[in-house]
Amino acid sequence: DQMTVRDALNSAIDEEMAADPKVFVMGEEVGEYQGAYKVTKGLLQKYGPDRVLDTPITEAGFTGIGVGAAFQGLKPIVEFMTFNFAMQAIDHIINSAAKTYYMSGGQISVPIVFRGPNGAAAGVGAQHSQCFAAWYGSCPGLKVVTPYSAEDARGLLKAAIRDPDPVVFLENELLYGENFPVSSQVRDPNFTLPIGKAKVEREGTDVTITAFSKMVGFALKAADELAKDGIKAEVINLRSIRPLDRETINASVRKTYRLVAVEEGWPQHGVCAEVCASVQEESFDYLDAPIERISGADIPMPYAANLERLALPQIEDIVRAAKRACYRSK
Amino acid sequence: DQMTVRDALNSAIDEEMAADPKVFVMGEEVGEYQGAYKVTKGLLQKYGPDRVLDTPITEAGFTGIGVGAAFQGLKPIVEFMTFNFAMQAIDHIINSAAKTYYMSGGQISVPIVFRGPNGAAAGVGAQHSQCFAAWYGSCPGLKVVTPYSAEDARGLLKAAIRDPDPVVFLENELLYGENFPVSSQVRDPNFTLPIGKAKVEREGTDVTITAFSKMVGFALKAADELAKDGIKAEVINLRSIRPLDRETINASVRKTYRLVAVEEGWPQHGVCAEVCASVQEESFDYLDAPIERISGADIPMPYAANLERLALPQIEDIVRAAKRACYRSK
Amino acid sequence: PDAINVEIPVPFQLHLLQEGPARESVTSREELVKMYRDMFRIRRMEITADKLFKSQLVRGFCHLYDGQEAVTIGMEAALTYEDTVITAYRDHATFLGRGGTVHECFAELMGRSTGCARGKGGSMHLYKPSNNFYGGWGIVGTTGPLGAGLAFANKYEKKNNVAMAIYGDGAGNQGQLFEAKNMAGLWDLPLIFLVENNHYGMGTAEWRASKKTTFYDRVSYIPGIKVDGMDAFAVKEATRFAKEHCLSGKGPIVLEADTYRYHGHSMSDPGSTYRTRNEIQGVRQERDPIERIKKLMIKENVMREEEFKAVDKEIKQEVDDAAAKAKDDPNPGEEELFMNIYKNDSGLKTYGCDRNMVRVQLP
Amino acid sequence: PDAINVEIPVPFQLHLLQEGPARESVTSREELVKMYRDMFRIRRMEITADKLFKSQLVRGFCHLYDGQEAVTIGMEAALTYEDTVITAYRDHATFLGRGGTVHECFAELMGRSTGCARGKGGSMHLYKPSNNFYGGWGIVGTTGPLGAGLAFANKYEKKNNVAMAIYGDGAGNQGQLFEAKNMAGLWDLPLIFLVENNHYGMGTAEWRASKKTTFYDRVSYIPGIKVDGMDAFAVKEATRFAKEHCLSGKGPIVLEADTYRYHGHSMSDPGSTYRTRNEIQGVRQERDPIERIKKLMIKENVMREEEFKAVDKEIKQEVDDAAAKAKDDPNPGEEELFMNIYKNDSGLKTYGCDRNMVRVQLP
Ligand SMILES: Cc1ncc(C[n+]2csc(CCOP(=O)(O)OP(=O)(O)O)c2C)c(N)n1
Ligand SMILES: Cc1ncc(C[n+]2csc(CCOP(=O)(O)OP(=O)(O)O)c2C)c(N)n1
Ligand SMILES: [Mg+2]
Ligand SMILES: [Mg+2]
Repeated sequence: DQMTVRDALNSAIDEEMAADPKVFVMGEEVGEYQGAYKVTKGLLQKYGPDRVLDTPITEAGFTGIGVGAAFQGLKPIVEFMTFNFAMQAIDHIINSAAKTYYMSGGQISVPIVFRGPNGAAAGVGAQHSQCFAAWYGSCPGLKVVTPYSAEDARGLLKAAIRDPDPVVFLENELLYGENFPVSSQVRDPNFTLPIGKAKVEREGTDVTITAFSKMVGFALKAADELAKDGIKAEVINLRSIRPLDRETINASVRKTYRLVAVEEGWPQHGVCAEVCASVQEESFDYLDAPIERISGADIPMPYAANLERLALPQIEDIVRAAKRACYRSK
Repeated sequence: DQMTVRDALNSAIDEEMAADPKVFVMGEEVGEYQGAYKVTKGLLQKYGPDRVLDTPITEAGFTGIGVGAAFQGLKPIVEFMTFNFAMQAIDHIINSAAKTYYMSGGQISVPIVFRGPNGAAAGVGAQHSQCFAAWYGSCPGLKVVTPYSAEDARGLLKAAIRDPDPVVFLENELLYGENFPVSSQVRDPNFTLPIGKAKVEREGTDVTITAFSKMVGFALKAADELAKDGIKAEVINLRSIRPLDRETINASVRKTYRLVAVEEGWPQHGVCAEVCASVQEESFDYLDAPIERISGADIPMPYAANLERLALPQIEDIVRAAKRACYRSK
Repeated sequence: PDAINVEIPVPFQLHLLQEGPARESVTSREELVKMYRDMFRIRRMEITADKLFKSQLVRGFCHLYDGQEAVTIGMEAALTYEDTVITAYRDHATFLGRGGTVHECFAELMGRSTGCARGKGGSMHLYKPSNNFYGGWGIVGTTGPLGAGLAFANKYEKKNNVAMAIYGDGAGNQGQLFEAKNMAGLWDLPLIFLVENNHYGMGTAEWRASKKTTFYDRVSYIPGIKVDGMDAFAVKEATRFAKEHCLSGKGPIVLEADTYRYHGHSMSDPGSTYRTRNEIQGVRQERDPIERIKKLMIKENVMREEEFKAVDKEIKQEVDDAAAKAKDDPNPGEEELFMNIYKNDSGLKTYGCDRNMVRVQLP
Repeated sequence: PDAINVEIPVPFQLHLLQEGPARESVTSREELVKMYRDMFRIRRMEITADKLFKSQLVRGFCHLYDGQEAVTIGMEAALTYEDTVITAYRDHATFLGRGGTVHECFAELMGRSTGCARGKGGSMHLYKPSNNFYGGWGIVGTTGPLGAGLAFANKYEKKNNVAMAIYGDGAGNQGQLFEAKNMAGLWDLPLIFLVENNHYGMGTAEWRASKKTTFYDRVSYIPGIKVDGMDAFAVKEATRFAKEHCLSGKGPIVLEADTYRYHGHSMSDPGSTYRTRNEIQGVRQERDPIERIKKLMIKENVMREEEFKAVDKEIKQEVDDAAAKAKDDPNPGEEELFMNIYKNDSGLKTYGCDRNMVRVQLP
C-alpha cells in the first residue's frame, strides 16, 4: 500500500486540524490556490477561511503573527512557499519563537510549526536552493525535523503539530510526488513519530551512512551498489536534526567502525560536520578510518543542469566515499 | 605602544575613507551619535553626511541599499548596531550580496563590508547575545573574519574594505575597550592582513587550541595555566572563519597530536564542529585523543550573572579539556 | 456624587475618522488616587533602577520609562487584564501596569530567581501572561506582528478583547509594521497599534529617521488618533475609543501618544548630546504627567499637599523595600541553566560549555 | 515633418502632484516601428520560451512577460542606458529592453555558456551591467532597497541619472519597500519605484493581498502616478515626467503601471484557476499593447497590414533562430563550477561534493 509524501503531509495536517480546533494553517497560496505545491489541498474547503489563511507575500509579518497567536495557545502551521523566503522572517523564528520559553522562565511556550520545502529543487538557481537544516539546527529552543518517506512525513508532522515547542519542519520539493509503502499503523490517526529519534533504514555491518531528506534515498541506493561489492552499509535516516540522535549514530559506528555523513547543503558548519564531531568525540576509539563527508559543493547553486548535477551529491559520491572508508584500515 | 580595538577599527575606517572616495559608512547612530559603541567617532565631522549616513532602524532596507550601491562599485561599510539585528537583513546579506557574483557569471561583484559586534556582551540576555560566525561562515560567496586584537582589527578591516567581495566582519563588544600592543608596522596606513589566514599566537608542542575573537584571549590565558603544569599549548587565532585556514590548523595538530577547539557560540553545527571535522579528515592518523569542543552552552543566553557565566566558556573549561586531551594517549 | 469631570485640553488629531474620543473624561476620587499612586510608583521605580544600575546590581541594558508614565497608566485605565498587551524593551512600567510588582521587576533586573522571568529574561524581557502581558521584546519592530498575532488569537477564540501592540517612534519605520498593518486590515483584527512617540530613537530625533514624522496617519487604510501622551486621561479616552472601534468589528486602529523620556535611551546614554537640557527641563516643567494629575487633584480637593507628601513617602518606602528585598533574594539555582529550553523536553539531551563535563538529560 | 502626436486616452492618476505627465506624446515613424518590433519580439520570445520549457529545454521557474510589453518598452523610451534598472524574476523582457539579445536570454534559460550569466543564473537572473541592468531577482520585495541603492550610487557619484526599482503588486506589501521609501525620501534619492501591477501575485488577486489596492499612493510622503500600463506612450510620458521629477532634486516617485500577464505565474501555473478565461480574453481584445500600437501605426500610415506581416515573419524567424542557436550552444565547462565564487579568490580553497576528490585552489 502506497502513499506520496504530499498525501502524507496533507493527511497529517487534515487529521490534526480535525482533532484540535486550535490548529490552523497560514501562508502564501495555501487556501484558494490549494498550496503552491498542493500540500494544503482541500483544507480551505474543509475548514474554511478562518482556519486556512491566505497571506500576502510578507513573511516577516505573517510569521510574527503566527508566533504571537501561538503565545496565546493557538497552534499555527506556518507554510513557507520555500524556506529560502523564510530568511525574511528568520528573526521571528529565532528571536521570537525559539528563545521565548527560556527567556520567560518557562511562562510562555510557542506551539508552532514552520514548514515548507527546503534545499535544492531542480533548476531553480542560487536564490531558491539553500538548505537551512544546519542553521535552524544550531538554535536551542527549536526542534528541527526533516522527513524522507511518507511514513516520516506523516509521523513527524503530526508529532510536530502536537508538540508544545516551535518545530521547523523541512520538506523537499522533489520528494512530494514520491510514493512510499505505508503500513496501516502509519495510516492510523494516532500515528506519530518521536522527535529526536533517527531510524535505521537498513542494517549493515561494514560502514554507517547518515543522511536526511532526499539523501536518504540516495544513501539507500548507494547501499545497494555497495552490496554488489560485498560491503554491507547501515543507513541511518536522521529524521531529526535537533535534537540529533547521537546515540543511534554512535551505536552504529561502534558496530561498523566507519562513517560516511551525507547532506545536500553546504559543507562548512553543516550537519555532517556535527555528526563527524559528535562521533569522533564519543566513539574515537572505534573509528577505523576518517569520517567521510559528502555534501553539496561549497558554491552557490548554479543553474545549468550539468553544473547543478556536479553541485549536488550523487549516489556514486556516496559509494566512492564508503569504499574509501572500507578499504582503509588503521 | 598600545592601541584599543576601538581605535584600531576607527583608524582603519578613517584611513580607507581617506584613501578611497568610494568608501562610505552607513548604519544606526554612526554619525551624529558617533556610533553606539563609538567605533565611528569623528568620521561624520571629517567626511560629512554624504559619506557617513545615519539610517532609520530599518536593517532590511538599509542593507539592501548598501548592497545595491555596491553593485555600482561603491564600497559601503554597513554597521549593524549588533549582528543580532542583522537577522532582519540576512536575506540581503546572503541572497543579494553573497550569491550575486556567482549568479551573474562574474559580472557583478559586491564590494561591501557588514560589520558590528557579534556574540555575547555582558548581561544583555537571549535576544542580544547570539554568535553568527557559523551561519555566515557556511555561505559561499561571503568572506567572514573576526578579529581578536588591535592588530587583527586594523589589518583585517582594512583588508575587508579593500576586498572586492562581501565581507562579514564580526567584532566583540567586550573587546572594544581592550588595549593591545601594536608595532609601527601595524600603524602604517598600508598595513593589511590576508583574509583566510590564521595566526599562531603562541607556539607549543603538546596540544593545539583554536579560538577566535574574545576566546583567543581566554585560550592564551589557558595556555599560561597549562604551562604551569608543563603543558605547552599552541594557540591558533583563526582570524578568518571563511575561508578557514585548515592548513595552519592541521599543521599544528600534526605537531601536537591533540586539539581543543573553542568558541562562544552554540555548539551544534558550530565553528568547532567544522574544525573538528576538517582535522579528523586531514590528520586522522595524527590524533592521539578525541578533539575536544568547548563552546557556549546549548541554551538561549540567560540573563542572571551566575547563569550567564555557566553559559559561556571559561578559562578553566579550556584548561580542563586540554588536560583531558593530554593525559589520554592512544 | 463624587464623579469628577476632567477636561482634555489638547485636541485629538484624527485620521480617517469622523468622530474622535471624548474631550471630557469622567473620573472618581479613587481612580485619581490610584492613577497618581501608580504613576508615582513608576517614577520611583525607574529612578531606583537607575541607582541600582549605577551600583552595578543591574547589568546590560536598562531602558527607563520615567516621563512616559501617563501612557501606560492611561491605557490600562481603559483596558482589562483580558485584553492583551505586548511592548518593546522599555517595559518596566508596562509590566507594572499589567499587575506586576516592583519587587518582581527589580528581582528580574538583578537576575534573581524571584524575578518575573526567574532571572532568565532581564530588564528587556518582563512578562505576566496570567494578566495577558506577553513581554518585553528586544528586537525593534517585532511587537507589531507579534501583537497582531495576539489580536488574531483573540478573534480566533471569539474573545471580546483587543490586543495592544506597542512600539516607539524609532521602530515606526520598520517594514514589518506595514506588513502587520496590511494583514490586520485585511483580517479586521481587533488590534490597537500604540506608538509611544517620545521623539527620539536612541540619539536620533524623529525627523532625522522618518520622512513623515507622524505615526497615527502613516497608512491610508487604517484610522488613527494622535493623543497627548502626557495626559493620562487623554490616553484613557483614546484607548477606550479605540477599543470600542476594534470590538465593533471595524478592524485595527493606530494610537500615537506624544510623550517624552527623561532619561537617556539606556544606561550608557547620558541623553543630553542629541537634545538640550532646556528641552528636557521644559517638558518637565510644562508637561510632566504626574505634576499634571497632582495639580488636578489639588484643584478638585482630592488630596492636599501634605497627603501627597505622605503618599510619596509611603511609595518611596515601598520601592526601597522592594529593592532591598530583591537585592537579598537568591540567584537562580544552577539547575535552572538547562530548564525551560523546551516545554516538552522528555528525553532530550543538551550540553554545557564543556560537553564532556556537562551533559544533561533534560528534566 | 514626420512628428506624430499620440493621445494618451486613460488619464493619469496623481498623488501629491499638482501636475502630471503630458497627455499627448510626440513620436516618429522610427520610434513607432522600433516600439512595435521590440514589443512583438518580446511576445514571440515569451511564447517560444513557453515551448522550450514544455520541451524540457528550460528548467525550474520560467516567468513570462507577454501582455506586459508596453511597460518595459514605454519605460525604455524615456530612459538611457546610463539610467539604472533592477527588476524581479519576470525579467526576460526587461533584459531585452536594456539591450540584451533574445539569444543571450534563451541561452541562459537553457543553461548554456553563451547565456547572459554564462548559464549560472537561469531565467530569474538575467543581467546586463554594461547597460546598467542589475538583474533579475528571485526574492520578492528585494528590488526596492536594491534599487534605492542603485539610486544612492547615482547620487553619490553625482551622475545625472535615475534608477528604476521594479516590482509587482504582490511584492507591494513587503515591508522592506516601505523602509526603502522612507530612506529614499529622507535622502532625496533619484529613484523611480515602478510597480508592474498585473493584478495577481501568483494566484492571489490584488484585493485579497492588499488592504489598499493601489500602489502609486501607498505612502503620504512620496508622490505617485498611476498609468495605463498597456499603453507604451502613457508609460513613456510617465517615466519621462518621473525622471525629470527625480533629477530636479525632488526625490523619489512611484509609478504604478496597470498591466496584465497573459500567461500563468510560472510554468506550473495554468493561470486559469483564479481568474476567468473571459477576463484574459477581454484584456487581449480590448487592451493588448501590441494591437494598440499596430492600430495606431495603421491609422497614421506608418505601416500597412502586409508590412506588419513581413515584420512579424522576420522577427519570428529571428526568435526561432535564436532558440535554435542557443539549443546548439555548449553547456558551461565543468571548470565553471568553481569560478565566480569570489572576485578576489587568490589562494582560497573550495570543495566539491566529495571533498576528498574535488578540492580546488580557486583560479
Ligand atoms: C532591529 C533592531 N535594530 C536595532 C536595535 C537597537 N535599538 C534598541 S532600541 C533602539 C531605539 C528605538 O527607538 P524607539 O522605537 O523610538 O523606542 P524608545 O527607545 O524611544 O522607547 C535601537 C536602535 C534593536 N534592538 N533592534
Ligand atoms: C520573499 C518571497 N516570498 C515568496 C516568493 C514566491 N513567489 C515568487 S513570485 C510570487 C508572486 C509575486 O507576485 P507579484 O509581485 O505581483 O509579481 P508578478 O509575478 O505578478 O510579476 C511569489 C509569492 C518569493 N520569490 N519571495
Ligand atoms: Mg522613541
Ligand atoms: Mg503581480
